[in-house]
Amino acid sequence: MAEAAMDWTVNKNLSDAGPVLKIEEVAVAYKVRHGEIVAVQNVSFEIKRGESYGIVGESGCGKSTVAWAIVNFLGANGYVKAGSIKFLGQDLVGKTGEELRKLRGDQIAMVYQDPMQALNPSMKLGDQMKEVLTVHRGMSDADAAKRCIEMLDRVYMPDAANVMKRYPHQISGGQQQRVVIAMALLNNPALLIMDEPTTALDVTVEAAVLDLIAELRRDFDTAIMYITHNLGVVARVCNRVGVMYAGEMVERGTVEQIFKKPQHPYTQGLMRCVPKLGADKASSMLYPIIGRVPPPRNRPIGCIFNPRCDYTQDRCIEERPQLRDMPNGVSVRCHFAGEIDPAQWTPPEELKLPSISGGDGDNGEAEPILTVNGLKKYYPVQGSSLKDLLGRGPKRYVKAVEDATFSVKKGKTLGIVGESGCGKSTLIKTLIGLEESTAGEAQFLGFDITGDLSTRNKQLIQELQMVFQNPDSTMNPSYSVGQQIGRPMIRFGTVPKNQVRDEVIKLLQAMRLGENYYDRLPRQLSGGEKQRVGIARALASSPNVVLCDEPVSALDVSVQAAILNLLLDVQAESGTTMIFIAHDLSVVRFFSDDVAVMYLGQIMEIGPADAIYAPPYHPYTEALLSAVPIPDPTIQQKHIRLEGNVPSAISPPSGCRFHTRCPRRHLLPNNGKICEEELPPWREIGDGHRIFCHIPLETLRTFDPIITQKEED
Amino acid sequence: MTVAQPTATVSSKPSRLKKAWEGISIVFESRVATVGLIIVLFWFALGIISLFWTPYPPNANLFEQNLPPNTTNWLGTDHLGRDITSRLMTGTQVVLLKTRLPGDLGIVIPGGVALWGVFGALVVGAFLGLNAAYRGGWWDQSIMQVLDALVAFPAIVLYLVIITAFEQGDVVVIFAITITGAPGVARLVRSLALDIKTRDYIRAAETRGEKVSYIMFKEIFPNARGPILVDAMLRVGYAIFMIGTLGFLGIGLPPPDPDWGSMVNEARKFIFLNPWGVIPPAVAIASLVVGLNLFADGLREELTRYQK
Amino acid sequence: MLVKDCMTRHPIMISPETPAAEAQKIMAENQIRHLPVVGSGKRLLGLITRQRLSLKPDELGSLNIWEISRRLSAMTAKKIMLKAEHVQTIIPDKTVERAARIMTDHKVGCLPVLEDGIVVGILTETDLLKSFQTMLGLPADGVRVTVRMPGGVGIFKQVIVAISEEGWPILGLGSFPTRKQPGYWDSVFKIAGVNIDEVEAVINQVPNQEIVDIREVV
Amino acid sequence: MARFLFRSAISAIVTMLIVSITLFFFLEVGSGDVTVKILGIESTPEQRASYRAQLGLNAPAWQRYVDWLAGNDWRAKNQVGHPLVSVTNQMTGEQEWWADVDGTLTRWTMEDGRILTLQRQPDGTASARIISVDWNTDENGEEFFWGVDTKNNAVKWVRGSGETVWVRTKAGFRKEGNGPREYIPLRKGLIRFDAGKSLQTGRPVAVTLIPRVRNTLVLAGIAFLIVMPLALILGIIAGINEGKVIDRTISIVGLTLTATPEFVTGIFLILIFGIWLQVVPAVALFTSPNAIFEDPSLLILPVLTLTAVELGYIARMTRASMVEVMDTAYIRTAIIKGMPRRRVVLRHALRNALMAPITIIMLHVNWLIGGVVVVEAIFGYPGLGSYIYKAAVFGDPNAVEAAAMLLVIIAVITRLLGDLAYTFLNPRIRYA
Repeated sequence: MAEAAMDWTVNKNLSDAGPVLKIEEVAVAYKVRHGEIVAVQNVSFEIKRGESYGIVGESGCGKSTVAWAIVNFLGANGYVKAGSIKFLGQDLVGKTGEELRKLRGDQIAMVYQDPMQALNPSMKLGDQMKEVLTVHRGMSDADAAKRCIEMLDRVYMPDAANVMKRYPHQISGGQQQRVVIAMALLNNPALLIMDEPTTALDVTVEAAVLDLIAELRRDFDTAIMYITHNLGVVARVCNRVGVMYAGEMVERGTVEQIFKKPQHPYTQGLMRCVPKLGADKASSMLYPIIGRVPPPRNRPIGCIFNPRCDYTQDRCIEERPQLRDMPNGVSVRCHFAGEIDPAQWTPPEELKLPSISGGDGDNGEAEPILTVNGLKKYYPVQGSSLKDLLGRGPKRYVKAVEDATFSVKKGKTLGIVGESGCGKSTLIKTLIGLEESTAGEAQFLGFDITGDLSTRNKQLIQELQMVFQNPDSTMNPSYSVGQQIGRPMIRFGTVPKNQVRDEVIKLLQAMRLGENYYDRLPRQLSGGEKQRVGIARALASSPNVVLCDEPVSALDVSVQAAILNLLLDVQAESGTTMIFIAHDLSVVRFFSDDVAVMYLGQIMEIGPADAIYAPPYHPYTEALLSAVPIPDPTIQQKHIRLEGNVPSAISPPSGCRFHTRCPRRHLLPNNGKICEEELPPWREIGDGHRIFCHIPLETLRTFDPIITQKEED
Repeated sequence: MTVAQPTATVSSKPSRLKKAWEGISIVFESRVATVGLIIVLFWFALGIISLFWTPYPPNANLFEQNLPPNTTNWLGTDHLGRDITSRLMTGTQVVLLKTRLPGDLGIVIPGGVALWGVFGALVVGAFLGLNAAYRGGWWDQSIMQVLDALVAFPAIVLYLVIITAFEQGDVVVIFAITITGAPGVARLVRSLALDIKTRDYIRAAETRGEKVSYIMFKEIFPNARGPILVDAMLRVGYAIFMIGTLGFLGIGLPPPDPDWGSMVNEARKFIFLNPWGVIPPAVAIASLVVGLNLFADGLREELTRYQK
Repeated sequence: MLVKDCMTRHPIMISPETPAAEAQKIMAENQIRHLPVVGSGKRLLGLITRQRLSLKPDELGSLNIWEISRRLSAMTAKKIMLKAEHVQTIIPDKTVERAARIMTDHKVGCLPVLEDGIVVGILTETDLLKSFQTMLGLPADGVRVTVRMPGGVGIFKQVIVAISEEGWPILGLGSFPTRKQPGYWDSVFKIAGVNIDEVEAVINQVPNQEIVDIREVV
Repeated sequence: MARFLFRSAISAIVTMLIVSITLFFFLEVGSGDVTVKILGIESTPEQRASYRAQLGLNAPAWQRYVDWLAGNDWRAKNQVGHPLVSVTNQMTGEQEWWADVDGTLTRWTMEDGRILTLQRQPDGTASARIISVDWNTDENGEEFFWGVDTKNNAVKWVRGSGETVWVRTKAGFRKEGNGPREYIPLRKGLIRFDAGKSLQTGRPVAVTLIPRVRNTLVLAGIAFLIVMPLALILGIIAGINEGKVIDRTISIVGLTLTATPEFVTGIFLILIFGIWLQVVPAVALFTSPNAIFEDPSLLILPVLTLTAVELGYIARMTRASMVEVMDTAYIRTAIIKGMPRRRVVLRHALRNALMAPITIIMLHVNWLIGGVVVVEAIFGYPGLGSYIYKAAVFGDPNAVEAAAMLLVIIAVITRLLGDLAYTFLNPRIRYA
């Protein structure tokens, strides 16, 4: 919901006072043992009062470094090498420690990524908030407390007075972020720097927090510098945006201009590799950016993007482009910015792209390879009272998975989507055998897989392998790439000993990794490369089914597209069936044939991918779809926000588990009484599409679609 | 945040030498580790020299008793008139260089009492720690309970009891060091293994149906080697500390071979006559232990920075 | 229109220790004429204006150049600022007219906006002029018509009704007693998205009024 | 909280059991013939054999362990046939065992082949009366009688064959006839607070142990009170200005102190203060049991030696914990909130930084007590340390076990205190 324009566009906004923050040609360098590394060079931009300026870029592009440079918190060996940082007309670079200290928390405030860590675990929330007022304004404790409670109400924190007395670990991640934001705004700062504030939060919680930020900006007229790698969030929250790559600002302009017509090849590349929810499956093809981000030590002399650019010419290689202002006010750091037209872009040849099967074409006759019926997984919980200890206390369980029923067809991909704590990882752990299922049946290739690994024979284990989420911990740091990929072959004996090396090299090439990767150690690989080795290791024993536990959510957007295409290639070539877990609906849309949506252990909706993204859909799916930030400011997205927190799985709500937060309950007689009492029936819509809800099918069909194109004015 | 480390230059098969040099170079990165290494190497060198040459035969009482340091005996003589310098040099042998097996065969194996003792502690401790961490549940409870019992009890007393139980000898001291050292190592290995156990590559190994022993020793243990090595260094220091104390209490390594602890003990009685007699062995023990500690601390700092 | 709707929030402020020379540089660079001096927590301590910066000759003991430059360099904002108790201030909820009145009565160029002693914004002449323009709908182009009518007879209502029946949005409205003809009122309407003749046609349907002036404003 | 105390209690008991069994095993395996040490080299083999029988050392090891732990009066009861009662003798204050023969406390003694019955009079003396005693016969026809002798043993006399017995007296050995064949030295066992007799002194362990424990607790207590606050403060100062000169000095000094063995520090302290500066008595003479209260200067050197080792370790650990806390995210938030450095350190960093050292400090109390053994040996300080040292060297099971149990109790209590302090400091656990 971009800036709601007055019904009559004001074409001449009145001249405003100077910008709150003005950064000119700033360069930041870190002293290293021998010499120094220039992390960020000649970055300049301006933020006016009440304006939200987005700084976008992949990891390692220096966007956080700029933020830390402003508050001069660059650690022991970092320093602002050149340029000026003017805040409210005064240059911060020369400021003494004491002067800066007075500004921090009073006129400049900061919120950063991980709310869990940002609050002192051994101090009451109230005390941490009051501090800002008592220290800066010398306010009395009572007034400060009153002011804090007012601010907590302002950020829609339920039961604010009580929260003041509690400790950080007693409230949820979303609430912690609200406390941090409230604390930052207590002194009505002129500038609020936010470094990835919602990345660690779930989609629905993130949407609520983003709304809050937009609202507060308007009320307090605070200038916001919003740092993120997620283009969707920028489109939703920011007016202007600066795209950074490898320590330099490559493109700068208003959000509409940048998204409608990106001029710098890197920005164009970014736009192409970000999954867009709006588009249907065929048109939402993802094109990765080939190559890797150059390390700070050896950056190319000419344009830093030239090794990965599709339009590189000799001028790009020799001469460093300056940030040029284009006619429409956008400024770009590229010699040929004007002449490049993103529309006629054709993918370079070495980017072998998977052919998107028609999706629901041959869906019918592929017989299911893995079927699950009423699968349950409960974890016993040890009570803390003395009686529990002696075993006589009441038996309490975390009901992680509640009768999951679905089947995966051969050669197809099932996407499982849900927020944290919905039981999707537990389900995968039960299928692969790391955990034993409590009840229900699960069939794989005709064998029963309800028991854990010890109950399965070697052949069955070989047919079911897994790809993991975190690239850092997916590989054993003490063994080389070749050894780790070869291990499954030796273990299952699928390849005679002497041919293992060649077989591994063949796999590496299939993963588009050269033969020289064979002897490399994990610490010498980038995130994307480690994930490719993880996939190669899973495919080493040529399994029938590969379970992917959020394989791309820890990767940069450009690398994400490459891994997804790789997985599709593998599926096309060897027909491996895949179960793909993700919390990001747009990625799942592009990748899977069927999608299951889970909430607190229960499958709410399951069906072919296209059916899920259009009505009729389950109210929870609708809420998820409306919360996903979409990287296209021109579309109109329905605004549905879920109240309250996810209930605990130890004592889940009775009947339909979503009834405590369901926005569509009022459609049912006396406000969804039935939802609380009975488990909802499965509503069959055909072609495998089922919805687990009391609301009759006809009403579900009347919901209007989430995404509509904003009418061009 | 996502991951994008810079790749080192493309190295062909890292040769054994290159890997070794990479290891050594870590040490020279930090001043503290280098100083520590120098002290340790100094004593090692002294020990090796003493195998072939000492100013005078260590056990021969050729001189006047309780002489302060003078030109002939650089560090003076002890209460029986033996040359302290040579006794000091041979003192390192028994701690760092050689162990005498029991029985009158007089077989000598390389590696000092302290080193074998700590090695024993490592083997026992690692085995217990790994099993306690990976198997968890009942195993973890029982092992940790036994270890807590041993740790709850002052180590020196355990030493006393073990050593008085069996008659004096190198192997007994080694056994004592192992028993008192094992709980500490087990606790360290357990905490490391508990952290490594949560990593995805262990899940990957489990999904391959690898045997428990393979996972423990092939997947978990190699990643715990760094901190274990550093801790072992500290334990050698502590073992020397312990041997000295036992020697001082008169129940350490059997005579006649000179052992620093007993030298301090004997010299103590004559402290009024010749205060200089006490200082050399005392300084020797202290400096060797400090050297090992410095080396270990420097190594630990480098390892953590290296991994970051 | 209240003070908080048109004040400049987060004004440029300096600390008492800032040297006077730097204060002057800041005012020049950012083209501002008023610079609040605040202590920790944005508590108002004083105000620096252009004429506070001009040196009064009698303050200089002697005229030799070194003496002057030494004195000047020692001069900090604290010394030259108008102390807080002498500074006219206002709170955010007051009306714009009230602010204008204070400024004209005391002949001051700006009013720091305080909330229990804490600076939350500043209201300068330019801000007032801006609020005046927006009240009269200046920012958008359209037709500006001045209609003279006798007071108190309901003509005004008829004109409003006539315009709104056409569905034209009224962007700005201001009325004031006609100087020359007591008892008569002049009302200025700003209507967007129409041309002059349409407006003339509609307003002339209303009896007993007279269009004094009508023009296209861009 | 209840669950927490319950678990600590169980672990304490289990720990004590394990430690006692380990110690018993080692003492048992190694001590060889302890009677040689008691009676001296010149004693003859039969003297030693008879004395060993009197001490009940011939019983199998596990039985002696059970006796030590739970006492053997309940076992001796079904041999003697009457309930056994332990009574305090007014004159000697010592515990005496009597058999309760339907109401009257009786003992027996053998004189030239005949059993005399001694009955306890109300004033505590024993009057001898001849009462016929019913002998029972065992399978190979010998007649025997189980009774309680005058030396607190349950004994088995065999009719007609008075065994020759060596009785140990102040003067030396006296050979006597009429000795019983089997001895069970009666005791209540540790569970009922009877730690048995020390082989060295022959007197009950508890009597000699109590004053020594007091001495050690005073020594360790003072050392603890000095070291802990000092080490914490040094650690924090070093942690705050990490990398600066003061941090380097504290770390190096801490390292050297920890790495130097107690006895080396002790010797150096004696050298410096005792001999060269003559400030403190170099050799401590402990005349009366409560010498340390009369002349506190005796304590100075031992306390200093004890604190030296501890100081370095705790300071370095506090420093590491402080350094780690100083670059966490919530400290960064505090700084960015514009809090002055003093407030950031005191209000935010300190509490979290102290969490880790507190538990380790409590674990270190028994390290401190371990150190006491050496320090007491150096300074000849009459504490628990030197007691257990001499007992271990001598191989006196009762003494060692009793002292060990005390040490374990102290260790478990301090660990419990450490855990309590940790839960108090860390709200995450308090409001789990």
